[in-house]
Amino acid sequence: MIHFISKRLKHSLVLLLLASLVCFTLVVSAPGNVAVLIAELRGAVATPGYVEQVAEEIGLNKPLLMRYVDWLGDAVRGDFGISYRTGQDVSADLANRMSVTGTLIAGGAAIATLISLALGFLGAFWPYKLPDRVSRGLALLGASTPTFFVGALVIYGFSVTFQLLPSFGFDGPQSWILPWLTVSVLPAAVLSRVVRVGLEEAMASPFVLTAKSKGLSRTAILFRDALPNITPIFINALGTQVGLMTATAIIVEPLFAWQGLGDYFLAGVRFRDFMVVQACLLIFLTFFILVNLIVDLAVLLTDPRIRRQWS
Amino acid sequence: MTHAPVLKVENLQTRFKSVQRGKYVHAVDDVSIELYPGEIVGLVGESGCGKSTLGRTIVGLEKASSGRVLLDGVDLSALSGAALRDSRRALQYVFQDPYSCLNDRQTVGEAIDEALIIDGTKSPDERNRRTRELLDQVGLAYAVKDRHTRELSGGQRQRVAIARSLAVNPRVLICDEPVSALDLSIRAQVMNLFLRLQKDLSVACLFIAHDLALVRQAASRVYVMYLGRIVEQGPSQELYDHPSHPYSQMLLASVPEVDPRVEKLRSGPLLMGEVPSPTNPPSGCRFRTRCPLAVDDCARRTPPSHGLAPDHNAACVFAPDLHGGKRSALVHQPA
Amino acid sequence: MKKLNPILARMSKMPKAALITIGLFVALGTFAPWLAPQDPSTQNLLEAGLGPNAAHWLGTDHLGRDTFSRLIIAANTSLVSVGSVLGIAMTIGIAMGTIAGYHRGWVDDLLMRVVDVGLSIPSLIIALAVIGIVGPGYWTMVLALALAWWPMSGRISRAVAVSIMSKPHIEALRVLGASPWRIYFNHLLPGTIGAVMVYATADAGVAALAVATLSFLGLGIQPPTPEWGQMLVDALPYLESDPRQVLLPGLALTAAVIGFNTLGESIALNRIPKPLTRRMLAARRIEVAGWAKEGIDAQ
Amino acid sequence: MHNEPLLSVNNLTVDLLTSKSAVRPVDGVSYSVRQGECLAIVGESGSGKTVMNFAPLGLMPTGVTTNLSGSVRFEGQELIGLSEPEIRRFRGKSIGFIFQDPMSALNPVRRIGRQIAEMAELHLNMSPRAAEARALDLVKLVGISDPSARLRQFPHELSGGLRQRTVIAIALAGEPKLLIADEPTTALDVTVQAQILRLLKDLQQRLNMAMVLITHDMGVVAGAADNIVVMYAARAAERGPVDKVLVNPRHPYTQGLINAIPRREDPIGSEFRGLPGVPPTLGAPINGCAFAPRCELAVAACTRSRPPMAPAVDSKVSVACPVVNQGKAAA
Repeated sequence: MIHFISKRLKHSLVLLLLASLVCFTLVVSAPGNVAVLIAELRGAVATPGYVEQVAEEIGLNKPLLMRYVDWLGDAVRGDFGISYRTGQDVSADLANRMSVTGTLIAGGAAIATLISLALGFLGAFWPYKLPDRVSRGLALLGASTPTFFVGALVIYGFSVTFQLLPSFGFDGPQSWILPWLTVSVLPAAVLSRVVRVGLEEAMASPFVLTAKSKGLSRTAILFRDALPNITPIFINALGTQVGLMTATAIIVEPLFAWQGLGDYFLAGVRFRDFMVVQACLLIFLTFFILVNLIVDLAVLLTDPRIRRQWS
Repeated sequence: MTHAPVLKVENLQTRFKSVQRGKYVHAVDDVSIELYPGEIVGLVGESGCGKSTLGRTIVGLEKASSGRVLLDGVDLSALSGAALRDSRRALQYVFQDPYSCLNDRQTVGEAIDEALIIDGTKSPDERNRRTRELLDQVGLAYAVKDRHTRELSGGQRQRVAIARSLAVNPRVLICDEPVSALDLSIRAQVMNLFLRLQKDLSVACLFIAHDLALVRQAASRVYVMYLGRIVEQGPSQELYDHPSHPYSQMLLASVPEVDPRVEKLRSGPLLMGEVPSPTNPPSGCRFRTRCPLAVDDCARRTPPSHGLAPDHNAACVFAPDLHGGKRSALVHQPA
Repeated sequence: MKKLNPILARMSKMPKAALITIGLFVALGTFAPWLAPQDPSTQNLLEAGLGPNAAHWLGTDHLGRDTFSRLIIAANTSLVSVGSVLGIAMTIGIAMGTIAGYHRGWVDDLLMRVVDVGLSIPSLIIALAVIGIVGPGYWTMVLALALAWWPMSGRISRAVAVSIMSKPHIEALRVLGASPWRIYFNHLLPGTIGAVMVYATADAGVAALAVATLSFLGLGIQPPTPEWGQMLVDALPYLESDPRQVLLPGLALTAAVIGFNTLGESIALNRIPKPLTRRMLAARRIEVAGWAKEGIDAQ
Repeated sequence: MHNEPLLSVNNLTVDLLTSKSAVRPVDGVSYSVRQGECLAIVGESGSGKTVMNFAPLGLMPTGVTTNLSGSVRFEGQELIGLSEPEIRRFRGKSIGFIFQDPMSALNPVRRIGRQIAEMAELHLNMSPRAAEARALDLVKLVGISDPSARLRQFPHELSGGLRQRTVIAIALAGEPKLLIADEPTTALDVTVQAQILRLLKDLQQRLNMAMVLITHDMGVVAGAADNIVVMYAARAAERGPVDKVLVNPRHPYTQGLINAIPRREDPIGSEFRGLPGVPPTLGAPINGCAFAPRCELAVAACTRSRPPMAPAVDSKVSVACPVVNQGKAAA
């Protein structure tokens, strides 16, 4: 067990290093001279002399390896440099925005988990009957509707037509509800399929015949035998969906005028603000690696078969 | 036997990476066997004893970690690439499951044709003639060639698989439980096919099976394998009449009798426990953990192989006593 | 043609509704230039924001362009970009997957490590990162999405390839001394392509969503080319006054994606035996009733 | 009451309806088992032997609809026509089951102890603590070494033989009167097979249970069973006491099957004896005798009508073969 954790931690560290390398290379390999870009953004006339000065200032003239080490060192200390566009400290922006995106993902994940478990069990309880059809229909609809359309619909429904909830801003739980709802639709739909198909598959396994031969009722078999079998699968899928929600945040945050990481990243991409893109990407990648680590540990706790491999 | 063996396996060893990290499964450990032209040789043992892995390693489906396989005196481990494929073609394998060893999408004719093409038969007329001949050899009508393999019964499929193996003119067939997936009432038909092929084509067969009675009737010699090693070998009649390794004795004694009058009299001690994990095999004699005769010395060193009768060897310190009947694994020993 | 049979056989099992939707989407997308009644980019500010009428069946947008024509042309845009993305991604994925599945060992380990990392990062983020560095554009979008997409088909191809390679019929070929060439091109590749195509078709819905999302963010298909996501974002400022212009492209996109997702769902559920439908049960009972009579007669 | 069999099956016919096909794997079969008695049901794959025992008790895989006719009485109570909750009361409590493949019969993510103890909680109304104690007793009863440690383990940590012992412990936990064992030794090695068979026989006698032993292996029948039913293509071919049927088989199929087993007297390298042809695949019921196409004794009448099961010379043995039965009339 300890062996596994230490090995898994090492694995994560290697991945982190790899991720940082990718982020760094992406920006270095970008076409066009960054120094020219910055010089133009600062409004000054980009004379060759001034460009040279900028290049010197941001360390463009140093060898690549040095630049990487410098950048990584700064990043570890929480210094992500200065935005090319606004000239502001990237790190200061990140700190505020992380909590916004965190709120979005945490709320969305919780809602998605609840809805998906409810829908999935409904379907598995009455397979191919009415509740199952309804749950499958909802899941299909949820997985097929583009998130930006869901956002538009909830704004039109809850804010424009009935004026129940605010359609933008990040102040208080009331303003959180619509973004949460929007961000949770896709993962809820996907996860409910995971629960439904997983339970159905578990219920078709040979050991369910043994459970039936014991005289257990279908309900008892569903909860005692099938449920523990899908727990690791569900945790895995939930991890993937939580990771995916960072992407959804990119769509949802601008829609509801939330100043989160997704919004920041999108702006960075739009204006080719490399420092911002790089910083956000590194944070996203770190987040995925972290989520994967937690998922692996949780699966280890719930699946004795995997536990054995590491004993 | 004066003539040279067609297949000679020397000190073969096969190891796999274990599911448990950093450990190895010692599936086949220092095994040497010989096959002479036109003989059927049995290889018996419990499942998990490595007999299938041995067969698969011989034909190259698993990689040997050490040891040599010599076919007609040619060392296959020294060859590689196309030369290896061409030489090893004389060594064919018959699979246990007749359902998955043929490609579902091919017809019988296409399956056999492909083997002939691989073997280098260029002319289509010649391939047609050979297909007819091969189907006839395994007792199938020529018309079967246009059927899809999935439409055939298990017995028919196994015949097709055998015909395909024969297409490349093998000298040796390694048969891995070739009838255990077939219905009881048709096993004899396929077994008789093997007997006929051995007589007509003088192909040598290594017959891997857990059904001891089947092996006794088909094979002239038998190897008994336990946990990756050959523990006893000898001519069938001699070995079945005078099993001289405690494992062979107990294995033979555990086969139930069909006749209730005989079965009710049978009451030796059973071979207790199960084959230990090949990831951590016992030291010294690997059978000692289940052996009623085991003494301290068995844990210390691998028992030497004792010659007991012409061509009959057993790797047990008590083999001469067991062979002579002075001792038996089948009576309770005083502790 | 013979190689298509297993694909067709699998497709015959999927729900009719999905087939019809996908068929409609593909037909509409292919023949869009001939089907659209009007030029999708002709602006007429005098007719802006109209409701449905005889000239404009589904009304006009805020620039007075015919919504119906724009919706149809958007199907073409979507089909072409999704097709390109999946085509490129699948070619890379199948090549990588089959090579990994054929070779195993360190080649496999390395490729699958790359695929795992690729899969754990949402495709939208990969695509945005590429667009952020290279700058927006049609081909940037297609290539960026293909880059984000290939690990998916790579993993499926690899799984299929490994299962094919471990089948005794491939082992039998190896024992027969078939060249690696023959095993790879005659047995492994056709089997893998067949299986992966079905998954890829089911995945087309998600790819369509990705194209629309990038266009919605203004980083995919650029105006004036009509695209559903971009039409929706165009109309979003007028949500209160003219919600129809937001709803229509959203519904069109959702409908197309539902078609593909239904296919995906039927693939996932096909592995599990289903209870008989009432109609099927009745048919079987009639069949069995015939036997019972035979039995009585015989006795 | 003493003469009433524990389980009596009369003219049982089972149709299985799936989305792909309709088949009749059991066609008019009758047999009975008394308390403390062991009946072996022998047949090749596809002869309907498993369906015959599992379908009336509602133990069929999902996606299959069963049509039952005839009668299955357990302790005088008719099982056919009962609803699922009513049949469920028999499972585990009155009738225990053992399955062919112990690898897949146990839930991989639940501890052995829980899987046994939940039976005691369900059927003997025990508290979880008492049920754990009972599980420990059962694990000892089936001869598992180091029992208290085993209870905390998961199925994949045990060998095949230990898993089958666990399945047996589960089957015994509800104190059943009848044990139905479906090929309990097929997935196991010959040495482990001998251990499990001896254990089953011993438990059956000690606990005075009735047992139905479903198998394709004539070898396991002789030592364990009192009576035998030989199945061929959904029908019973021969039925009677083991020491009569195995020693002196009457039906040509039984004869062929027993004759096909290699004997120690057979010279090495000699032809194997067997039956010609192949067994029919399951489907619609066959007119006349299903074995006729492979039978040396077949006459025209065999294919005309279905041969009834009739007592042979020795009235304890019944055979469904008109030729054999006519021979009796002539004798």
